[in-house]
Amino acid sequence: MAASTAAPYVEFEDVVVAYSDLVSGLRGVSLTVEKGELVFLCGPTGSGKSTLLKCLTREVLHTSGSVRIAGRDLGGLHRREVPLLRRQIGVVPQDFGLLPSKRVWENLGYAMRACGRTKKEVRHWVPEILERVNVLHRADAFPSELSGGEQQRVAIGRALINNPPLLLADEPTGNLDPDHSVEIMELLLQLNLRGTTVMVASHDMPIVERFGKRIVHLDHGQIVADTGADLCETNGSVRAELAAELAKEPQPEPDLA
Amino acid sequence: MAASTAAPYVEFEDVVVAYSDLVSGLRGVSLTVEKGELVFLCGPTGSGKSTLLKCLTREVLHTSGSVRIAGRDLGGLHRREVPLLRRQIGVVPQDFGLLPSKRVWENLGYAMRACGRTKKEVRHWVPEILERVNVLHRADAFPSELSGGEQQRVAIGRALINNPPLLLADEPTGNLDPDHSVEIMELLLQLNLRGTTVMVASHDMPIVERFGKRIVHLDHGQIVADTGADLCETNGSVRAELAAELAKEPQPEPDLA
Amino acid sequence: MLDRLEFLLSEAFVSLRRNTWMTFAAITTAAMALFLLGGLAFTLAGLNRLVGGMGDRVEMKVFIKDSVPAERARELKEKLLKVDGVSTVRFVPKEDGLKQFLKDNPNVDVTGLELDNPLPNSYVVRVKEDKAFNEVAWAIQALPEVEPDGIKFPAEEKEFLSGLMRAVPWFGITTGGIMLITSGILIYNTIRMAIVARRREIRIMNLVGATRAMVWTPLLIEGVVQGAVGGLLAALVLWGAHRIIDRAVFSKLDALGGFAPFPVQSALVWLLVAGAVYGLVCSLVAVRDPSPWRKRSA
Amino acid sequence: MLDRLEFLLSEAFVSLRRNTWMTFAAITTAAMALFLLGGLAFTLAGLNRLVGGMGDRVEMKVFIKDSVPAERARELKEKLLKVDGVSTVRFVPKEDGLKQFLKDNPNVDVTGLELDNPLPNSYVVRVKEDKAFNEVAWAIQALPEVEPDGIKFPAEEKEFLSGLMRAVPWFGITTGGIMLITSGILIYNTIRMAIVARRREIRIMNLVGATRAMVWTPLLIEGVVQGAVGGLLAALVLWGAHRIIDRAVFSKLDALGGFAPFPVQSALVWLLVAGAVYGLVCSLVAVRDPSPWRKRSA
Ligand SMILES: Nc1ncnc2c1ncn2[C@@H]1O[C@H](COP(=O)(O)OP(=O)(O)OP(=O)(O)O)[C@@H](O)[C@H]1O
Ligand SMILES: Nc1ncnc2c1ncn2[C@@H]1O[C@H](COP(=O)(O)OP(=O)(O)OP(=O)(O)O)[C@@H](O)[C@H]1O
Ligand SMILES: [Mg+2]
Ligand SMILES: [Mg+2]
Repeated sequence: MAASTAAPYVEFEDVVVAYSDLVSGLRGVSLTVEKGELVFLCGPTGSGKSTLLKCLTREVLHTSGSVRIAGRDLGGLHRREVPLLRRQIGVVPQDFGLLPSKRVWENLGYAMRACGRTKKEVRHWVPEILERVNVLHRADAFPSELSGGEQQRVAIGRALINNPPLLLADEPTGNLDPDHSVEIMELLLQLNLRGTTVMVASHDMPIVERFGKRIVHLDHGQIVADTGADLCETNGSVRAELAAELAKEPQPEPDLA
Repeated sequence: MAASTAAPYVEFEDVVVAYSDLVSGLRGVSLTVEKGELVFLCGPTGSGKSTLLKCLTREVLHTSGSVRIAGRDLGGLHRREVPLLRRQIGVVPQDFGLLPSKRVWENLGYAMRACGRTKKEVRHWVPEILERVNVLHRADAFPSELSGGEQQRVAIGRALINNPPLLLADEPTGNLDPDHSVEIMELLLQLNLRGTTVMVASHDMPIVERFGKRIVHLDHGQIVADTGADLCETNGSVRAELAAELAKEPQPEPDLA
Repeated sequence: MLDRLEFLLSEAFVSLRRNTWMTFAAITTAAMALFLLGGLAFTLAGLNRLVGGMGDRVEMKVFIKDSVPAERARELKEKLLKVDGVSTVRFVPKEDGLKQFLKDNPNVDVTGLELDNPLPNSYVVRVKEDKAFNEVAWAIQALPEVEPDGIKFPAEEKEFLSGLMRAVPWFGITTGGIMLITSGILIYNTIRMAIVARRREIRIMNLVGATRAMVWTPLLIEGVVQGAVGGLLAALVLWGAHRIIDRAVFSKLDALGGFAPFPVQSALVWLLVAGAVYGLVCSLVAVRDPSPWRKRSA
Repeated sequence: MLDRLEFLLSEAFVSLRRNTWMTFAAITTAAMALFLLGGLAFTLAGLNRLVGGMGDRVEMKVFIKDSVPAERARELKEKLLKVDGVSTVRFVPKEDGLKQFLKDNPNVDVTGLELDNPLPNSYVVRVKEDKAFNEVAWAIQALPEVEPDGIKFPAEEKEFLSGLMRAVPWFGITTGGIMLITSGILIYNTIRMAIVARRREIRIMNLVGATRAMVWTPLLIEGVVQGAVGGLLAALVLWGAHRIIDRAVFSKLDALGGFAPFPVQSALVWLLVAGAVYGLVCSLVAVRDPSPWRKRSA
């Protein structure tokens, strides 16, 4: 797989998230993800997948343990540093998190401007990304005017727009039909092959299994299984295809396995 | 299948929904659903599944054509009659539509009280239904404190609570893991076997096909295929199981096929 | 029925408790509007009282011809009282007039004055209404016993005061109009706030089959409760303001005859009722305008 | 840098345009608060002017001993002017005093008075400040030329007026305090409205990596624009109110010396600036209190 250097890129050490005395999101999770890896998080509802991803964006502050990205401990992060952290991460929230008062293209544009890009860059990249996630024809609509799947694709587009080194997608295909789901998953895989570290929470086992990547199973806030990718490299065809495709494009390809 | 009487229960006649000059949700859909049927709506995102279901609840008013439930034309419905219509329909919206300022049990309780049930009935039925959809342990939480799947199950529970003759579920398993998905789908099937007419919009083809029911395929606001149930009665096991189960319970069973 | 009422009430109170901020904003807004209106009403009432008292104070001096004997001058009282618009009449014999003059001017050399009193007999006449002043003066002037040109009008300062008092109703009307508009805008803003805050919730409530009455009755109850509490608050603030002003201003100013005492009970009752009505009207308008949440669908 | 500024500005203006109602509510609220404050300031200034004019009018009569010859009495002027707090001094020879007396009392029998004038020479002394009245009176009384007990204080009506004017600052302070509290509550409500309206949006903006400055600068700009427009509106309403009151009240009341003319330009400028500052403060407080949207996470 996409090889790591020394320290793991994402590291959870015995992380506990207690929402209240009775309800806990995570109860002691230890997990390491190497740079360039693609990890699926699976598990029944309420098992803590979203909580785990929210720990990485500091939407949720862990109660105990430590969460590290590229060696940086998120527990000690000052409030001012949080935006800088988040610019390094593309997020597809489970509830999409689109700005209701902004049009589709403005939602993407805002995310770009928030990360310091210029207007010119916005004009160039936004239509391209919208095209890629197949919602360019609805660019002028407000989120409330979109179908569920369209909203989801806009959220995915927004996560892609800054080419972040780490991409977190929470249930990115929950509202998509199988064809679009595969399309989106392949998009994620493609990004992964270019060097982005990707973590995907998903219920869509058929698709997840088809990609033959590492799968972390959660249940009741604990990791119950961690199937390595290499164990089930059954369906290599997708990767082969993509690799061929990528070879054609004149883009820089970071350390591919 | 669950036999019909004379007229079809739900009837779409050349229904067009135009959101604006450019965007249309449905472009000429004709569809009939008999009393006691279970119909799956499939199709890529943005194909009009949600729009079709919203026509039945009068969330969306069709631009032309006619929509009828039990012979009653919804186009001519007075605003005051809409609540009465909706009490006859259980709805699981794609975005869950839970009241953010009410706890889980209050969300269900409100729906019951809205339909004229007493406090005693609420006390009796709400825990039972929450148990059935597996979120009783979170009864005191606010929706924002639930995981995606838990919210979805609460929404399903709310739709079930009044034992409506017509149940509309929009992507009821989008945020659920396969096990819970099957569980929920079986719940819907069980209701259907007791006589409820059920329409489910879903992307989850593996599950949909497993039930061997009628599937209506939509694309770009039009019906492109309508696979009858009887053609593919492959997996009858589920129904057989359920029928056996129901036979044990001392509940009234409306016209079962 | 009772069960239903309990449901609607509990809906209202749960919502009041959970939407802490909205409740706070609505109550303070209602209190402010009612405070403005209540304060205005009280001030107007007080000024009217003042004007009443003042108008009576505006008096004229009527000098009697020196040729009229004191006896007959005294009898003139009846005649004067019969003149339309006259309130009270006081006879001032020339001796009393001189005493008053000497008291007013203590440094006047009194030699000879006591023997040869230069002052005439006179009357102090008060009119019922300030406005009738001129007519009364004309009528009295026409009496044969009255010295020609023998009416002394009030001093400049008195004229100023009576002018001020004549202006009070106008001032009240304009100030009141502005305050009414102000509180109207406050009401409108409260309503729009409520609509925006609840748009989504009402959509969902409608979706599960709640009738208009079911969604709105708790809103109306909420509005009434908020308005009533606001009214109570307004009454208390008004009371406080009354005490402050009383201490700061009126205690230093005896001429105004003291501040009207604050009618605690009736203020509480009236402002409470006004608040409840205000709240009801607010929620009714909020509830009647369906556009904000109907635009989205259909 | 310019690109960045343009972004922040366009964010602000797009949001102003889209949140029509919020913009409306904020502007009217700001306008109301500023109208109250502006009106207060203007009224206080006007009253001060009035008090200034009045205070000067409060005068005392100083009677000179009859034994002091007219010549020396005239020279007393210098001495009187040297007394602390004295504003103007006017000599009234006994002859003029009698003339005035006869004019005031046209019905007095003048026989003998002209020959044997009972009135003393006197001075009319005005004080600079109403408050210094008593001290001035004491100082003057101490002069040897002045008749013992020879100071005549203003008449009852004048006393009332001077009392009223002495009360005006108090009245202004209490009324002003109430208005300040009122507009404070309005400001607070506006802020909380803005927070509630934007809670969700700010959470999402933060999620995509927007810094605090990036989220808040447009909010601050919005606040400033709303406040400034509100201030403009307040100035216009104030102008209108001035005209109405001028026509309705002051035209009927010459004694007040006419209403102060409305300073259109400075009112516009000041209220605009005040509005902008108000808006800035509103948005700053809204922006500084993170609790409403931070409670949800962590
Ligand atoms: N803000 C919150 N406050 C309190 N409890 C919460 C909160 N968010 C999540 N929880 C609880 O924490 C547990 C884990 O939630 P989480 O969202 O991580 O689950 P999940 O694995 O993402 O589930 P799903 O697949 O349904 O989205 C759930 O029981 C949920 O009810
Ligand atoms: N309120 C609205 N205003 C304008 N356009 C709308 C609105 N709602 C839906 N649409 C458009 O109508 C089309 C059909 O939407 P619909 O929600 O019915 O799709 P769907 O089949 O439910 O898709 P999904 O599976 O993604 O939920 C889409 O192109 C959508 O953008
Ligand atoms: Mg989740
Ligand atoms: Mg849909």
